[in-house]
Amino acid sequence: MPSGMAGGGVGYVVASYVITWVVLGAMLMRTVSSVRRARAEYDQAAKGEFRT
Amino acid sequence: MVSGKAVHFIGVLRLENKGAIALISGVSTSAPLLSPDLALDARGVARRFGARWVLRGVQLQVRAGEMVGLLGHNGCGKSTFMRIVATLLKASAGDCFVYGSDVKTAGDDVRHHVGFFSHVPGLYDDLSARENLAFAATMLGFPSADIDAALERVGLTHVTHERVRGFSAGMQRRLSLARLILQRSRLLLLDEPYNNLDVAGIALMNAFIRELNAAGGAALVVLHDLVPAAGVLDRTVIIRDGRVHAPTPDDLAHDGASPQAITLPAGAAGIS
Amino acid sequence: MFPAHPNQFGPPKPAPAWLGWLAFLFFVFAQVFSVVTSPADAMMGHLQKNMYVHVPAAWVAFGAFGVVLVASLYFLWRDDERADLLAASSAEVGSLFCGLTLVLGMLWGRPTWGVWWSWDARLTTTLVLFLIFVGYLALRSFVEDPHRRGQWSAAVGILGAINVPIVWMSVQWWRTLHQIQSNPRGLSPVYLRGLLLNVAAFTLLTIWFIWRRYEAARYERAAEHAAQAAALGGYNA
Amino acid sequence: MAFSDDVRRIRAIVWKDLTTERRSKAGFNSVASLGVTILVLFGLALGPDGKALHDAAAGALWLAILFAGVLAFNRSYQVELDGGALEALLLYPGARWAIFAGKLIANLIFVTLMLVIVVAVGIVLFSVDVPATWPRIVLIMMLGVVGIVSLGTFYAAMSSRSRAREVLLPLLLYPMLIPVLLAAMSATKALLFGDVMNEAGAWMQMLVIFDVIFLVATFLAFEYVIEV
Repeated sequence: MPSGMAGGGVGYVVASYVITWVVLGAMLMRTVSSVRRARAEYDQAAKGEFRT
Repeated sequence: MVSGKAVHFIGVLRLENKGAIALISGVSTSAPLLSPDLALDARGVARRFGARWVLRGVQLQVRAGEMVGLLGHNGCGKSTFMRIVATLLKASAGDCFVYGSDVKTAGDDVRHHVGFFSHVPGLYDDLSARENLAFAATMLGFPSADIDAALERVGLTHVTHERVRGFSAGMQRRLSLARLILQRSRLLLLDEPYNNLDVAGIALMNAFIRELNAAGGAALVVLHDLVPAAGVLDRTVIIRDGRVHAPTPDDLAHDGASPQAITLPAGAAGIS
Repeated sequence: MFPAHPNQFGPPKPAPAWLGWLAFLFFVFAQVFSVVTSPADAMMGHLQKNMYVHVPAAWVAFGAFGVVLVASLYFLWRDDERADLLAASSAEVGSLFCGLTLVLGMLWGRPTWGVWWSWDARLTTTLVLFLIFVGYLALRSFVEDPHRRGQWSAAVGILGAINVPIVWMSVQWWRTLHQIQSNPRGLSPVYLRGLLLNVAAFTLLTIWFIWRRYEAARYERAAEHAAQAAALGGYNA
Repeated sequence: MAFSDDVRRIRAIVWKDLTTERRSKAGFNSVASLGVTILVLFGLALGPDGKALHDAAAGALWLAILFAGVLAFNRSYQVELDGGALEALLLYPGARWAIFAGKLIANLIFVTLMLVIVVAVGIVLFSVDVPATWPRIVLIMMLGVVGIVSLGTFYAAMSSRSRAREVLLPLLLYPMLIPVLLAAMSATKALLFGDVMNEAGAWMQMLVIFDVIFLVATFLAFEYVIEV
């Protein structure tokens, strides 16, 4: 392995975790909001069905 | 839908390849059992494009030997329905049978029966008239078909070896008709067959349809104008709001045809 | 309900709320536990901790692609639109984790090998997999007709999945024949506990993500079907 | 009986595709010129150093074939889409795989002809010494072309009928072709340098595996992408 790593590389580790958490957090928001939106859309359409 | 009025549920149950048995539940079951005598049997065929429902449950039966005209406004789904029957498009819902073969599951059998005359010519511009027909004959499985006779019949003998690229729209229609003549199908699906045809071409088309009729074939003909089809059709139906209806005299007047041009059997709605 | 068509379905069963909470709490626990308990590695120092996010991300990415494969095959077999929606949801989540894996791999490779990228079999295969996913999702967005979209993307998904082992094999050969640097060494069993915990946490999270994405897709389709039922309502009445 | 019908259909499609292609000469000429142009561009990029050019010859050659080939694949369906010929083609009875086989063979012939031109130009431009093992190179080229054309013909069936066909085909096709390109490039390169590490055989094996798997897969899957 090139270049001594002991002690070094903490920045890279922090970056890995930050990126992971940010990506997963964004996915969480996106997923939850898409379910909510689709659900609302469905409820609307289902109501429409009863009207006819 | 949730109310207690007529709810139709037509499913088809396949029992160990012994053929399809129609299972009909609900009220007013006027639909007949699946019969191979029916050239075309459409049961609740529906099709949507995106959110728009073009067909909303087409019920239409065409018996062998019957010539049926199909009217309707632009965009009412006539061509869509034809394409579904011809296996070019899948229905979003409903079932459709051609001589007892399901268009969904037995497409190849259906294609053996169906001759589709589309409003696009479906020819190769860089092949000559004869080459186009020879290709079609091979693909249809009639490699020894009499191509020259077909060309002569549609009046294209003088351009047999010319490329289709230089043909007028009417000549291309005639060439497509020659291909249909080679095919000799049992169910003709003609999508506005008279477009671009001159008077002689219309006569040619009608003679072909009658000939096929005499041989026991059926036809479904999409029309805007009933006049050219005078004396050819047994009955006419109209697609309105995505469903098939019997046309009112008003409809026929709107479509620019005299009601006398066709015969209207009593109760000529889709369901016979 | 109106039509006798296999692709008619109502709203989905929602993913249980406890599953979401469990997945996230377990994920937080696994991350904290593994970071706190694992000592600095003799060779790699704290860099070793990259493993707790990188390896699980790669694992769930490949797992999600496996789901795409199975769902696509099932769709072509049974023509069940729900399988198509499941494949699409898995592809989305899988491509997310696949991209994450690549970034995390770079963050590991840079301090370890001195380069952001190496044409190592794993990295290259993951990259190709990611590109295939991108193509899959692009195809889905370019095709409107649901049935056509389902069939086309199922074919692309299946062929893409078949290709993964072949890509792996070819890159492996290419690498060994050209004697580029060797694989990163095997991971010490001391860290296995943390790794397994995180793999489990990521898996749980992925299941929940796919489930919710699938749920959203089902609602969208159910809304369309409800509109269909309304449109076809009094047919032949 | 049914099979001989299919063979007849395949022959008809091959004949039809090649005849239309031959008559609109512009098609082949422009695709082949594009292949040559790409080689020239590679020459300029890797530039004037003879050794660098020589080293990169195999890679440049295959990429030129790939980039130019993609145009051929979309073209082969464009003929069908003009004037609705695809509709007519789909309405003929018979197995769908026959359509794929016909298009595949026509594209194979088309790309092989293009390959001959591109290789001839490449030998000149990249000062390649043709080694004594050239029959093996020819074999590898054929194997590589089969891989590229089978997947290209398959994916073009979708992309040519979708929006954004120009971008969709490369986006789908290129990642899939990485193994076949890697194998073909490596084998060609190894043979050009006398195959000192004895690796060409392994790459050839890879090409055969790839070709067999994807020929089977595309034949099976074609039915699903050509209809609807």
